[in-house]
Amino acid sequence: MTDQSQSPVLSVEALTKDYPGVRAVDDVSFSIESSTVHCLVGENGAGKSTLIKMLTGALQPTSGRMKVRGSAYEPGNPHDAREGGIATLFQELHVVDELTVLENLTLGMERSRFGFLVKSDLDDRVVQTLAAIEPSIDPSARVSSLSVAQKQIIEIARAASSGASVIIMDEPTAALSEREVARLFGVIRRLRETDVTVVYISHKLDEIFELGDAVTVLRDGKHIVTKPLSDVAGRSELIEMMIGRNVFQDYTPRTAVTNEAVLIARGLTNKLLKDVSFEINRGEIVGFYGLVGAGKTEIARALFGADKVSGSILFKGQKVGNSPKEAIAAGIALVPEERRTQGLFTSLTIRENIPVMNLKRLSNRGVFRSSVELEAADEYVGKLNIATSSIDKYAEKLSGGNQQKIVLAKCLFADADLLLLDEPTRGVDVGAKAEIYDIIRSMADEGNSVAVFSSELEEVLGICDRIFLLFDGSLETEVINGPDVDAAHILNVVTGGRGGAVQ
Amino acid sequence: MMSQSSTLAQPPATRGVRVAHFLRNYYIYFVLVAVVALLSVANLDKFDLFERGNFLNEKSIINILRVSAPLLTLAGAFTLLMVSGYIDLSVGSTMSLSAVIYALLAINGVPFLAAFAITMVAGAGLGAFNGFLVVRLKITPVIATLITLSLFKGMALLLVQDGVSAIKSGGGQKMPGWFNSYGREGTLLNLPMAFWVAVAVTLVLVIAQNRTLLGKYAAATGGNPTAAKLSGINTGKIVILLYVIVGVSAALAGIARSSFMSLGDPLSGDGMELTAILVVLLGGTAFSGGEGRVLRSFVGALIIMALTVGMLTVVPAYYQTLVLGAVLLAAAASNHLISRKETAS
Amino acid sequence: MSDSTKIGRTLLHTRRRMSDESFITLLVASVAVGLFLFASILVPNFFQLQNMLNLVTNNWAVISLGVGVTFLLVSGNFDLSVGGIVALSGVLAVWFSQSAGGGSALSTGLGFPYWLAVIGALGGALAIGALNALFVVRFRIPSIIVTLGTMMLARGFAQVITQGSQRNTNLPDVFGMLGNLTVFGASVKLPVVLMVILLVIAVFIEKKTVFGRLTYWIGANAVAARLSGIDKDRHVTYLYLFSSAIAGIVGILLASEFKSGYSNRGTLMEFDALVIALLGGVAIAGGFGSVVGMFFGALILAVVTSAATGLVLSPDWQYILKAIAVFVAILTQTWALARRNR
Amino acid sequence: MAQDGKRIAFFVSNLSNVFHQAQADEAQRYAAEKYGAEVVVFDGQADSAVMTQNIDQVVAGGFDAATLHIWDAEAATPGVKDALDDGIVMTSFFSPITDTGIPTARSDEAGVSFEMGAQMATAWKEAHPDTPIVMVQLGWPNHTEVNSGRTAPFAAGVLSVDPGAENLGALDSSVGQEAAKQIIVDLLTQRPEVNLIYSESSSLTVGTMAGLSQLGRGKFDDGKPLTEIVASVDFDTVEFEQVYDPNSSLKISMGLPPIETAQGRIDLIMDVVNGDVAAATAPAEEFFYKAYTISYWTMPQDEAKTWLAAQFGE
Ligand SMILES: Nc1ncnc2c1ncn2[C@@H]1O[C@H](COP(=O)(O)OP(=O)(O)OP(=O)(O)O)[C@@H](O)[C@H]1O
Ligand SMILES: Nc1ncnc2c1ncn2[C@@H]1O[C@H](COP(=O)(O)OP(=O)(O)OP(=O)(O)O)[C@@H](O)[C@H]1O
Ligand SMILES: [Mg+2]
Ligand SMILES: [Mg+2]
Repeated sequence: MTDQSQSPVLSVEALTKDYPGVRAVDDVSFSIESSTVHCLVGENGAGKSTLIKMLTGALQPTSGRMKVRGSAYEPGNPHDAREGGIATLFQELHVVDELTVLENLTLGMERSRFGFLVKSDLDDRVVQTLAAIEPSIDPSARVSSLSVAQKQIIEIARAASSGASVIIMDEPTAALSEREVARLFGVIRRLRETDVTVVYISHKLDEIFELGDAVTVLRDGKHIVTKPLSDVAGRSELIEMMIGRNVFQDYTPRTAVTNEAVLIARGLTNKLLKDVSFEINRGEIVGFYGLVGAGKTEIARALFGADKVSGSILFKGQKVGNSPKEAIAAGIALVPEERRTQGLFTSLTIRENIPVMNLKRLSNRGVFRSSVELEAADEYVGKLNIATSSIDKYAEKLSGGNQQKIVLAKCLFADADLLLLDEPTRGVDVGAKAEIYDIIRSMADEGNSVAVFSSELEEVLGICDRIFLLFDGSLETEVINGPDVDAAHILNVVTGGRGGAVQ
Repeated sequence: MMSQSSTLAQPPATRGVRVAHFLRNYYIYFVLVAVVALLSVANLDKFDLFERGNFLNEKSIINILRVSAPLLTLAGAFTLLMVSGYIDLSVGSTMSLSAVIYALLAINGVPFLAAFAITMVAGAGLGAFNGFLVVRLKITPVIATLITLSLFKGMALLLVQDGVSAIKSGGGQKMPGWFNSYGREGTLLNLPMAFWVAVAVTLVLVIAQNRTLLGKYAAATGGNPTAAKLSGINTGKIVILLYVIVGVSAALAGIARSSFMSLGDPLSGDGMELTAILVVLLGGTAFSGGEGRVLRSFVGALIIMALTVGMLTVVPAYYQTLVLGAVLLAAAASNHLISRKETAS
Repeated sequence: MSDSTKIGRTLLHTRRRMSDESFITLLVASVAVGLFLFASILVPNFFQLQNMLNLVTNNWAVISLGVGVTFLLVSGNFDLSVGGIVALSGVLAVWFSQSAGGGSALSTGLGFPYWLAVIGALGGALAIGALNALFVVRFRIPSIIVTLGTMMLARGFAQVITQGSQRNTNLPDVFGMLGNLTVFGASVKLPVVLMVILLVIAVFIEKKTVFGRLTYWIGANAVAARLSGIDKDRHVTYLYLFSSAIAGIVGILLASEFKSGYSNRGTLMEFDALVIALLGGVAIAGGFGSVVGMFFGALILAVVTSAATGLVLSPDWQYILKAIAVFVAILTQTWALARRNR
Repeated sequence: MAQDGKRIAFFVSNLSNVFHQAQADEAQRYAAEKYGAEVVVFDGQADSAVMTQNIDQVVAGGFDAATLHIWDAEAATPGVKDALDDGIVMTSFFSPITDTGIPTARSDEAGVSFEMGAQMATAWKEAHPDTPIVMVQLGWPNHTEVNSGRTAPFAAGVLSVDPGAENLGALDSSVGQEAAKQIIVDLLTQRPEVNLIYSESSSLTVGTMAGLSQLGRGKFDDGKPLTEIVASVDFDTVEFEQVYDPNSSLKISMGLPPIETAQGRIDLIMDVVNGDVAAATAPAEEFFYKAYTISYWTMPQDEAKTWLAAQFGE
């Protein structure tokens, strides 16, 4: 360790942030050593994002102090933070669709003379960083033509090549495949070697152990502990610190599964999908697992009628797949992949969000029944344990995990017989994850069916009865979940090793 | 494309997409050619396109370019502002007020360059005021600039004495001789200074859009304001600067108009905001921000002016609105078809 | 507002006392009342019942248009075509009604019976609405471009039919009936009553029906709305037809009131309708706003115009006053909302 | 003596005005019939800039002659000079374009406005000698020509009869008839004492009368004024009914004769073409066309009817 690491590069003292009705960050003090990967963990709504927004000047603290290398640090906006050597990768995507990849990579860091853009080594550096993480992205392509994962990669590359001495990453891997995660970790380790400090936020605890040097745990806005990861005994200790109980669970075979097919898909084909056929039974939880771009979202959207595919989809003997409206009427509901843009009405309240998928129940001959709406909001806020001061709070003002619960509540209110859940726990903390899994199970136990589309192996292995493995748009094989399921085989199939091995 | 096996590789562009892409970039020029061709043949029984009385004769072209000067001056700055996701509905009033100020200065004996400079500064001030309302007071751009539309127009009317329609010769005061030359007298290629200033303004803005931080930051601000802010871009400053540029352009447009008319008319910019929007949209600028090209708006302005002026002698004036509306819708529809083609594949 | 106990069941979770929307509406209403009182001090004879009535009766046309425009704005769409439609439907009503054998082109119509002329004019209005819907919904072209285009198209047709002028001769007597029918004594005419009915229906739709709520959902997030099973395209189509039908009726009534089909009628009315909606707190981005807010927004402008007329102000001061009033109203709103949600 | 194939540019300030509309129609008919000439109508769209640019289009468009109607003489001067240099016959209507010396046809609006003011004041004083006169004008307060031809002389006419009359001034109604109605309703609610109203165009008068009727006013009692007297401009068939209705308060209107004017404007051009009138003189020659005072009090109904038939062809 170098001399520099003697003093903390970044420290906060008695930092507090109040929102109306919520103290999001409550008297938090800790410090971060130089040239380390410092992890920040906590449940949904624990205050992680709020904390880093203050560090980067996007939010102003209500009270408390921040210090960089021992001297006072009061960023008024992200630009100040940049100047102070702190770059940030926020939880939400922040790329400009209308610009090219290269223009995005250099955004805000351009070299210029009298306002004129000049070519510099920066251009080469960002392109190199990008290539190190994902070589297939063309720097001159327009960002609007990229997928979500690719956009995320661009943001990572931008932060990594910003030349900052501290880089904050808020859930950078939420949308990435394992391969990209591995490459990203390589980049982070290289950064650490060049004396860059990385503040890393993630709900994926394995990543924390793999990458982190030290960890800070937040709970309900309060600071619980900061210590080196080598002093943490393991997942269970970390989880306990986060929520005070252990929730890690294994798959237990379920009894409600039947052999009665409710959904039969045959030969689904489009730009991405190649002749995909499968069946989903009543009472069953099936998983669709594959890497980014393998076609999970495409299948979910096709079943829901959100995208057109050729082939046939029969649900309870009825043809579906033409429109979401038709799907919902038939009894199918979807939790979409991106909650903010596809699932939520952020500018409306929790109360107004929940009933949208079941207008029949909500109204009497077109006239609204506000009592139904109130009761539903009240019921689901309680049932899903949504952390809010009031059911009239704007969805925008909730933390990521609680927003996800609202989207789930929408689908539950729809009284669907088949739930399609696309990345249902992306950005959701372990505690809430367990709650969501319980809800999924009880839905299925009541005789409904659930399809989980996920890029987290732990997730599909934890709750699904049967798992379809996807690679590059085709359904390679299926595996029955059980105590002796072969994870290595699964990983082999989804990374292109071809299926076929009999389970 | 570097690694074929990657799941993230982009598909190569097909021929259809490339054609669509080409069309999208250049369609506005085709529209211009089509309009000119149509007006040229629609006019007449004789086939000599360049003879006097036809659309394509020298006088007619000079005339159209001359009266287009104000709109041409304004189109570029307006485009950049829309690219950044903002709008200025007060441009007409800014133009009128500048015209009145300029005429007042001139009639009171202020020499050309001084009057010119003072008016530009005034335009910058008006633009800055808009920027202040939008950025600092956080009033929605549409409302903020509707407020100043009314305010600036009131001020322009206030500067002109009651019972008279404009600042002009009369009552013992006389407009100086140079006043009219700037907007009318032929210089290079027999076109007046005002036209060349419009060309110069456009050139400067084309360069600004393609080669400077301002151009890039305008696109970033319009494309994704949060991302721009979080990248450390002071979007507020960018937006205020763009409003100032629009203000200055509107002042130049006002000068051009008042010189051409030889008077300072407090209503001379009325409706300019609509024409400017029409022109910019015709040029393919996205109303939601992020996209748009200065040069294409310039061409859009030429199309509109060619149509309004050129149509005069072909059909009765009362067909004008109908034709302009149809052109706008047709342009929007074809633009849509092209971009659908472009994204398809 | 509605307390949890009132619905006969106790809620576990608390509610806010008042929504942002009601708050803004209340605020706009207070600004309108405040301005009225202020004007009463400055302008002699301003404070009287007749004058208050005038504020509404004078603006029935714009307020009616504002209803359709507000719904569309809430759904995230503009409608700038209403002014053009007002002109077109009025001109059509006149042209269809004028007797067939007139002395000149402009005094010769199609000689339809009045009821048929009205239906025809309404058809013309709806055709423009359908065109709006077609371009916005099918071709996915931004509504502001589309409705700017159709505004010009509608007005253009009106100008062609009237040769840039107006048609006001050779009309049957019934033509002037609808617009001049008085109810409750002399000063309230049928159009005003229709406006009031329209407002009541609109508020009911907005607050109490699924149709109203759909509008908010679509405006708040169109993608999420589609994925929640809402047929956005159909809904927006209905809204455009609704708005153009209102504009059509306004045009027919105005033509009847003035017994003329004037091609420049309703010039800039689309902007007035937009301004009063925005003044009333409707969010330009969609998903937020109310018809009642729009109504009070209209009153704010009406007070200013009326006071300026009473003082016989010259146009320069009228423009300046209007700017200041809008500025004050908007600033109060942003400021109060920011404080409330701080 | 047909002059085959002449193309004449016929300017009107605003085609949405009925008078100009009728003028334009007649000019086309008359020029074709009498001179075999083609008339192209240039609509100024009530916009000075459009009027000015239209002049240049006359040169570019290869016209042989033009009769202008523009609001700002100064703005027109350079264009007119260019046209004269090109040998195009230029004449003007309404405003003389002083610096160029081209002949001008104009009507004497100021005289009629004055007379209307005087007649109305007299009628009011006769009926209500004790009620002071309060007058107002609706139109274009900042428009130079309207001001000098209508607003100001009208007020002068009233004051010539009753020097003690109060003039509230001119209100901007340029938006149109709905605005005129709105203004009348607001104004007379707050200032019920107004009793002489000059509504400076027939389209505004429609709004004025609608506003009055909404307030329960606008009536005469068998030729006797009750609450006010209204004057208008551009007398037409619609106004005919009201002016001669003894129970309506619209009693007087300026009759601008579209047919006479159109023919006069075309004839003037042909006179220049034929050398009967000089193309340009200093000072410019002016030809006056009569504007008529169509008055309930001074013009018998039959005469008005005949006038209407002659001027509007029905
Ligand atoms: N703009 C806001 N207004 C009001 N409250 C807010 C706002 N943003 C966040 N909060 C509240 O602050 C608390 C902390 O939220 P924050 O986003 O920091 O959580 P987080 O730890 O990042 O959670 P997650 O893992 O779900 O992203 C939550 O209770 C949230 O509801
Ligand atoms: N190679 C690629 N290039 C560009 N876009 C791609 C590529 N592969 C997938 N996409 C886009 O990414 C989006 C997500 O793909 P999708 O259904 O295919 O993958 P997924 O398995 O759900 O993965 P994810 O974890 O990203 O949700 C789709 O809209 C698809 O069009
Ligand atoms: Mg977070
Ligand atoms: Mg997916």
